[in-house]
Amino acid sequence: MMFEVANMSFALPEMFLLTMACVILLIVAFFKQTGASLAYGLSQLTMIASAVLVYREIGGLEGLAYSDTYIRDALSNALKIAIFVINIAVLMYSTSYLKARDLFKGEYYVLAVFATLGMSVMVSAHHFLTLYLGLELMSLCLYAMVAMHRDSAVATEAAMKYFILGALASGMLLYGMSIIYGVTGSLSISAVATAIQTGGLDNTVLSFGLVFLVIGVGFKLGAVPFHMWLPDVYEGAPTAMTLFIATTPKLAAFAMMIRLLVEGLGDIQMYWQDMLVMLSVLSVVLGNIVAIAQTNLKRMLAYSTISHVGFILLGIISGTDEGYAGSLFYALTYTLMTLAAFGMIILMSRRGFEAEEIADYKGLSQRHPWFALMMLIVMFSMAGIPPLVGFYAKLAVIKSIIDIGLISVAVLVVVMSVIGAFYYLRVIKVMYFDEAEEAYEIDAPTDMRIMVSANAVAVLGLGLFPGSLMALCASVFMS
Amino acid sequence: MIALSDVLTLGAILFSLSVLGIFINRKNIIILLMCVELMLLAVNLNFIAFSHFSGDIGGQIFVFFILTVAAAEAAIGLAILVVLFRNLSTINVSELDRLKG
Amino acid sequence: MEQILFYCFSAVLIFAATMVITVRNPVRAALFLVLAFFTSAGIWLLLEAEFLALTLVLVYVGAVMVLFLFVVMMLDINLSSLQEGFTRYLPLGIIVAALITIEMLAVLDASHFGLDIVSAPAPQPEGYSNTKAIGLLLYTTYVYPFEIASVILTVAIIAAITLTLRDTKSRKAQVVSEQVKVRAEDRVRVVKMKTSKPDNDQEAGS
Amino acid sequence: MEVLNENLLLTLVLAPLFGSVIAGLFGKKIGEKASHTVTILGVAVAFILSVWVFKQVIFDGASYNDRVYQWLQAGSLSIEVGFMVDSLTAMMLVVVTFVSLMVHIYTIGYMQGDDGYSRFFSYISLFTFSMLMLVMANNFMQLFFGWEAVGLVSYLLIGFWSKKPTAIYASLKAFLVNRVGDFGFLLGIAGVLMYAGSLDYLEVFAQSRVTATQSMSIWPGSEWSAITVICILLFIGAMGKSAQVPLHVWLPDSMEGPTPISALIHAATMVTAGIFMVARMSPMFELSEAALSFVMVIGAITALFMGFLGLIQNDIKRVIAYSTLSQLGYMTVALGASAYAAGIFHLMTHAFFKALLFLGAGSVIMALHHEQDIRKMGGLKKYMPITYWTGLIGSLALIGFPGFAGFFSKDAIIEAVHASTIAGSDFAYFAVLSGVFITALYSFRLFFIVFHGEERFEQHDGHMPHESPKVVTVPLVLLAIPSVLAGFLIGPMVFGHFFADAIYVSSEHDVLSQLNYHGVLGFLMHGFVAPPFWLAMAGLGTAYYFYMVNPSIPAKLHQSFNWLYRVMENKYGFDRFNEVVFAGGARAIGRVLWKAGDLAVIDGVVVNGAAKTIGLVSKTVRRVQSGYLYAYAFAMIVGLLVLLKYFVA
Amino acid sequence: MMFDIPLLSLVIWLPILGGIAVLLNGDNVFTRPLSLIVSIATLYFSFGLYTGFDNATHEMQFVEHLPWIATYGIHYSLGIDGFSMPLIILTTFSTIVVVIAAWEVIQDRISQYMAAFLIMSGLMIAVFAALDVILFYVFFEAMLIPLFLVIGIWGGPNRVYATIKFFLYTFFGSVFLLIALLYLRYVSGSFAILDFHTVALTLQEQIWLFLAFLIAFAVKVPMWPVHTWLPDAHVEAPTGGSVILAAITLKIGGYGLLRFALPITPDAAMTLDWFVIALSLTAIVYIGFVALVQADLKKLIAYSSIAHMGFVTLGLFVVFGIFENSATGSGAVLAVEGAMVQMVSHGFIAAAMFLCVGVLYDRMHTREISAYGGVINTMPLFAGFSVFFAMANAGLPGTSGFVGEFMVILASFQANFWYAFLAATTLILGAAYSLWMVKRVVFGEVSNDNVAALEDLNQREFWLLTVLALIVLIIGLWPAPLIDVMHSSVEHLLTQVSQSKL
Repeated sequence: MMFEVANMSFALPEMFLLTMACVILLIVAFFKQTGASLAYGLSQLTMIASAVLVYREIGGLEGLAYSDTYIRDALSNALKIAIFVINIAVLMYSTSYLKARDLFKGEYYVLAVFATLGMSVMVSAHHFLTLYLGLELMSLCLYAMVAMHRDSAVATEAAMKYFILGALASGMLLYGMSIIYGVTGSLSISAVATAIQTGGLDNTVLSFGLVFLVIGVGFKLGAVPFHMWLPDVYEGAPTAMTLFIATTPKLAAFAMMIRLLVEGLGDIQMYWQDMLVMLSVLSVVLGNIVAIAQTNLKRMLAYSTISHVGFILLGIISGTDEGYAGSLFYALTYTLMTLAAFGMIILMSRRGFEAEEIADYKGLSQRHPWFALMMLIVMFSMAGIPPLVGFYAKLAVIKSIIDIGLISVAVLVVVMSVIGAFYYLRVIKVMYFDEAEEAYEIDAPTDMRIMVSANAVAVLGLGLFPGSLMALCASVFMS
Repeated sequence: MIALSDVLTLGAILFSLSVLGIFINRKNIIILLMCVELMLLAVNLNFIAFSHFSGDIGGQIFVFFILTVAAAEAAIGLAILVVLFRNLSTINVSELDRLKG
Repeated sequence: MEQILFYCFSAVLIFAATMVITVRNPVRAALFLVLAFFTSAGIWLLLEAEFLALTLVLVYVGAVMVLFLFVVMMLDINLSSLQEGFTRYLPLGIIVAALITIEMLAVLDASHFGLDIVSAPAPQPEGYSNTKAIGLLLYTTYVYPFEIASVILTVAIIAAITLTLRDTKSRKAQVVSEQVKVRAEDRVRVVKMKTSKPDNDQEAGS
Repeated sequence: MEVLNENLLLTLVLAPLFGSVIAGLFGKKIGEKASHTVTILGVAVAFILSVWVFKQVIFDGASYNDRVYQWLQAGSLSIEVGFMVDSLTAMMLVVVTFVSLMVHIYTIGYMQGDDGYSRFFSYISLFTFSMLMLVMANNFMQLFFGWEAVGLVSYLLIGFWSKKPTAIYASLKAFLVNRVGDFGFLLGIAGVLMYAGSLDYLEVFAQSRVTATQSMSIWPGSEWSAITVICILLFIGAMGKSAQVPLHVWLPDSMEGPTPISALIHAATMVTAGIFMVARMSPMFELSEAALSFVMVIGAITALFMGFLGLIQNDIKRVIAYSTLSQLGYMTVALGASAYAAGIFHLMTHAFFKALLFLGAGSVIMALHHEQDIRKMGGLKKYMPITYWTGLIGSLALIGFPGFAGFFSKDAIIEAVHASTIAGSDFAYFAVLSGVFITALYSFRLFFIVFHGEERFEQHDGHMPHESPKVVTVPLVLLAIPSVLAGFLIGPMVFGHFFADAIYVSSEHDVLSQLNYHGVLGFLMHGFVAPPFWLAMAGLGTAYYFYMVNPSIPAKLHQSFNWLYRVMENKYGFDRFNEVVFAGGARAIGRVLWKAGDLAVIDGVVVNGAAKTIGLVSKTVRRVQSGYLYAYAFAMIVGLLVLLKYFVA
Repeated sequence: MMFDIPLLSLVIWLPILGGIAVLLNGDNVFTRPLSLIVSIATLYFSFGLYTGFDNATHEMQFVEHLPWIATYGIHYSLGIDGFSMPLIILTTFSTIVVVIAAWEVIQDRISQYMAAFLIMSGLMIAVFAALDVILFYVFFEAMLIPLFLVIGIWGGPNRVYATIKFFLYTFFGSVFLLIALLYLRYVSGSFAILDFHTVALTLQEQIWLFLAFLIAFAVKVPMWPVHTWLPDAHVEAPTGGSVILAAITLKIGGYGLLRFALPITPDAAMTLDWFVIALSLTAIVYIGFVALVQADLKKLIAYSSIAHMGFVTLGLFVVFGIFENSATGSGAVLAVEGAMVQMVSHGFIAAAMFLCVGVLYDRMHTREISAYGGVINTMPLFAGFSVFFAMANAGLPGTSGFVGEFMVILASFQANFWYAFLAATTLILGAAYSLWMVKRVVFGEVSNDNVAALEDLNQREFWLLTVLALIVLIIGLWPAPLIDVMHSSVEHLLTQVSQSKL
């Protein structure tokens, strides 16, 4: 248990992120006027560089480090790259939003980079402690980001709710960890897995602890009934923050789920399987049904997120590598689609006009046919209509649960996705079939326009050629 | 001799009390924050008990970190509370209902 | 002896916790929470976690609870409106809490964790220092988490400041460097005015 | 046996089609004259070839049965378009093309100045083509094609004056009633295919003895002879096309069409398609006595009761239409009595004299500027001599005055029915006998009212009615000739072996061979002493007395038998019944199914109901998201509780 | 049969890429000619499928096989047999019809309109040609998007309801298909349709799978009682949308039953044939009555489409009854081929009928039957076509409408007298609603000033309808060429169907 210098470089991306976070912090502190712009540029640089750092290590040394608290494997590499790359777009979108609203402050980027660091830690965590710390690091940044629009009553309300419920969920997660620790006598995930594999443990207590872990994971993902924070936060937070919360933290939470349930407690899959079935079915049902009644696009997307989370869980339920791969694919594509959707909202919004009501999109196809088309692609993709990428995600997870014989669950969720199609269609209906009520121009910067377009086109492109991404997801789990 | 089950029972009761506190407290957010602290206390109790009975110090380390994080959490929580109060001039839980549905 | 102490502490702890969630005045709640922490620290001592017991008192009672009290007092909270009854939901809350407790206790009871199953550990050898053991681990095995914890604290500072610090313009602090750099022309502006020519405007207008 | 030239047969069939297509598609461009020339040419070619075919078949014993092309093949089943020409076909060819030719020529005069002149020629040529396809078919598919095609043209022609509401109503009615018949017919064909495994006539006939031994279960517990079912189904088709009760309702209304088509389609040719078909299927019908009885009874009812209605009609064409119905009934009775040859013979004679009568009526109508009410006619004899005389010939032929064509055919039928022993033959005999009296009565009622008596017509601009032009009168004369003479063919056609190759009669049903036939003269002589003659004379006399001598009698009768008149004026209520029960019923059912089934239940309850329910659930469930933190916490706690409760092992 | 160029891919992607090109080109003078050229080129190449087709084999032809999603063993796998080839040509042909029909009528966002149809045409062809189930499903669903937009953007006043109903209805049906396909993949370990044909299944599995197929394809066909989206969709759709909907989209339902339900789950199909037959007969009779009372031209034709498609499903499912009753089995061939012919024929006739309605609608902007009357007086040419197509719709011999109905009725008699009896009621009902409509719209005195002001068909409309009329006539008079291409496939299907998988 000595300090291992040889493995220093394992956490290179995290170290880099931390360093850059500090640098940005200093810059923000010292350059009052240009700090924000510099911070933006630097954080983009950080994301790119971190992604490159991770990318360069692919195929390199893999395994545990720092006394088993850290892991580098295909999953962590894939998710980190995804997180960094998606954050590039997130930052670009949110910058355009912030600039228009006097929120363009360096602190946002500091927090963003710190949150990214938290995610990165979570993704690489192979120990309850690092997992918890990563989670808290990320969460604390997110709480602060939501509250950052200090003059907005809804934003602070959302932050408050998010914080209290998040703390509650953290408490439950910790309680679960303590129980598992008590049973297995270990805090390291690999040691826990070994202990369970060895057997002789009290299954009642194990499953008891498991319940709390599942709640913790379910909360972070936003699975019913631990989803209550999600719509309020999505709606209340400034769109840029919503965008941030809605995308990469889900990937981190996904990693947490894999680490805890699959890698740690994979041997008692039969226990968590049933729990997740319940959560997943409830999520899909409730998410889709309640979304129908929404008029606020952000809130609708929040409920749609809940239903997507249900699908992500489905793949995990199967307990097969293929299912995990499907889930990963789903999580990645969900992130991509959500990014595009919120990107569109930001693109449409301007100072004094948040473009978050569905009705704000009336007649978009006549005014801005290209962006209407992009939004159409995203909506259809979310509804799971081929040939868009959302379909393959659903395909992958449904296939995995059919392969384990949960056909009734499969039927239920696909029927719910039909219901879900309705509210996506309503957005399209508003854009294409309704007449515009007021003339408005899009005053988003060019880079934003290009990025949103590229984003939506990627949704289509991945729909036409999903093979490589699927292969990638599969290789993460099947290597 | 203290039995492990006794400590765990105490932890469970504390946990339930904090949960109850969050549910029944409809007026004051500060008390909600305190309930969260209580819950962490229950968790800590568990960790220390397990650590003690298994002779593994890892649990205590964990508690140490939880204490750290809890402090940070409290700071941010209270900061948010302050911001909220500036906006709404209230910290009444039942008035936090702009976002719903 | 240990047992009696444990039960005493437990009783006080439960009482304090109950009071925390039931009293209407947040200041009193905070004080009961302090009591809860103290009793917990006692229990931790019984469980041979001396370092943490002290940390709990120092960090929590000394810092966190003070922060709580500070905020409570800083905010001009209309206490009367917050002190309305919660009896309506109390029964439901108690039922739920009781159910959870029952569920939890069914698992955490003596049949799973009794002394006959998990016997108390042998006493620590002479010269054993809990603090030293923790310290040793903290800087070796758990150095990575330790670093992250430090980051979390940093973030907490940044976040708290970002959120609560009002914009700098409202501060009355002097900026010495600016005062030094000031030049005359910054302070006094000589405005050249033409003698009154009211016709100009009219001409321009006409 | 000599085989007919396929190309000639093709020419025969396609010549009218060619004319029709030219006149139809290019009628506007090439003008009226060219239109009628080309169509008449086409039909004339067909007629000449028909005569040639007739000669070849009858005198040289030639025949033809081969495919022209394969329509489709499915598995082992090959459905082909092909021709079968035997004596029956040959005779039909001549009749059809001859009458058609006459009508074509007549039309030049009748339709002069009409907007749809070329179109009309196109239609009647198309009809000729269709009818030729029908009679020349060698398989059921083609038969059905012709069957429906003539129905189509009939529809088009009845509704020819498409602005006239009654005309378009009648055309729709005609088509739909025919479709009811076709419904049965198609099922019959389906049955044929099922039991014979083929649609080719000869193969089917060869199989029919086997079919006769098979039975089918229409509803559980009842076994029906397959051949009976098939024959009755086929006959339902015939009932539609040949206007047998109760599917006769379209025929009187079809008189809304121009008169030439009433002559061609609704008297001479199309309506006899059913008769032809049953005769053609004689090898099958012979095997089912039940079917024959059915045919006979239906025919008898039609013959008698439709005759009655002819008595009270005041529209010149409707009188003849009801007469047609009645005569079709006679033919059907003949079929039922297995006297196919007699039926076909009557078909032929009827074609001539009924076409003659219709064209004569058309001539009168033209003279009176499209006045059809006989109460506004009278005394036309002196203005329209040719029409008068040809009309007289037609009427005498119709009532079966000895020596005229109708006499031979009708007497043969009556005798045959008399000799028949199958169930229903007694009733049929009574019906056909009484029918003779009725026929004579209404025919001469019409004749006297129109041509004799006082002149009740309105004068247009002081012009008196005048005889029609040559193109009208020449066909009348040409048709009058066979109306008189065709009867003398009775020997070979009914009692000889003329149809031996086409019609099969089993020995136990062979009523015609039981009759004592000793040559035409003998038959003629016998006719004068047989009851039909006296009944006909009685009818004629009554008509003379009622409408020439003492015209007040009908009015008195009208008053005393008012209820009977009313029943008859309502045509026994068939129309009203159909209107209310079938047309109204179908619409009512449709409305109920649509409003209650589609709109209320499927759309309202299930589809929109599901949507509404989901919306409602959505609205309800979103209330759970109340915005209150404690509610959110509560949800989490409940989730915890549930998980603990159900999933902790 | 090897070709240098992958003909199927060409026929699929040419219109899709062409559609994108049209879209990018935007609304200008080139839009229409470009669309027309693309559609004609597609038709031209699709004829290559006919000329190069080998009637003698039931094997898939023009096969293309490339890996697509390797992880799951999903392939870009194409091929056609006697069932798909006619439908592909029907599709390519209909596309031209739609493009021409929209020539002057659509002025608003013409490039989007054309692009939608071109893309849709490619997708539909792909549906018929796909041999991999996921590929099939992707195209099967993707097709909904352009159609959804077409109805929603260029549709009538109630288009939103109609289009969302249409979309959700069909989407609802197809998700069950997805489940079934994934289950089959689980059982067979492959995504190839042809592998599904040979996979062994228990009766219970088959029944569930069959029901899933049935829901998916019954909605598309549409069968009673899941038909109510069709009248609404048709009523609101622009003419082109109606044409495609009637001509092709519905056929996909029938094709799906042929390709999936029958060969994959023959025993279930046999067990449940009574059910499908009952629904088909209900469609024929019930819908016949409903069509009778429609006051809206398009609704009437839409309902008549449902009734006609009832013959398709009837024809496909009477085969079991025929096997039971007759040894020869030629009746079964008759039934299946009849169903196929009915599909193709209905494609042309319904397209023509909707074009006719479109002609009227373009001039008067109403589809109410009561707004018309005496159209023949001002539009004699149009009246002629109307009567002709109405007759074809009523199944008059000599038109293509007759062939399919005739074959199916003849065949169904061999299964059960009452099947044929009820099916044959279409003779009466079909004629009643078709001709009654014609009577009210076309015949009679000119009913109002609007009708008096009508202008007869222009050149474009005239030639469009003429070509359709000729096709209807040719198929009616000589269906053999159409049927010959499917013999081998039909016989193969029947062997598959008659062999139990248990």
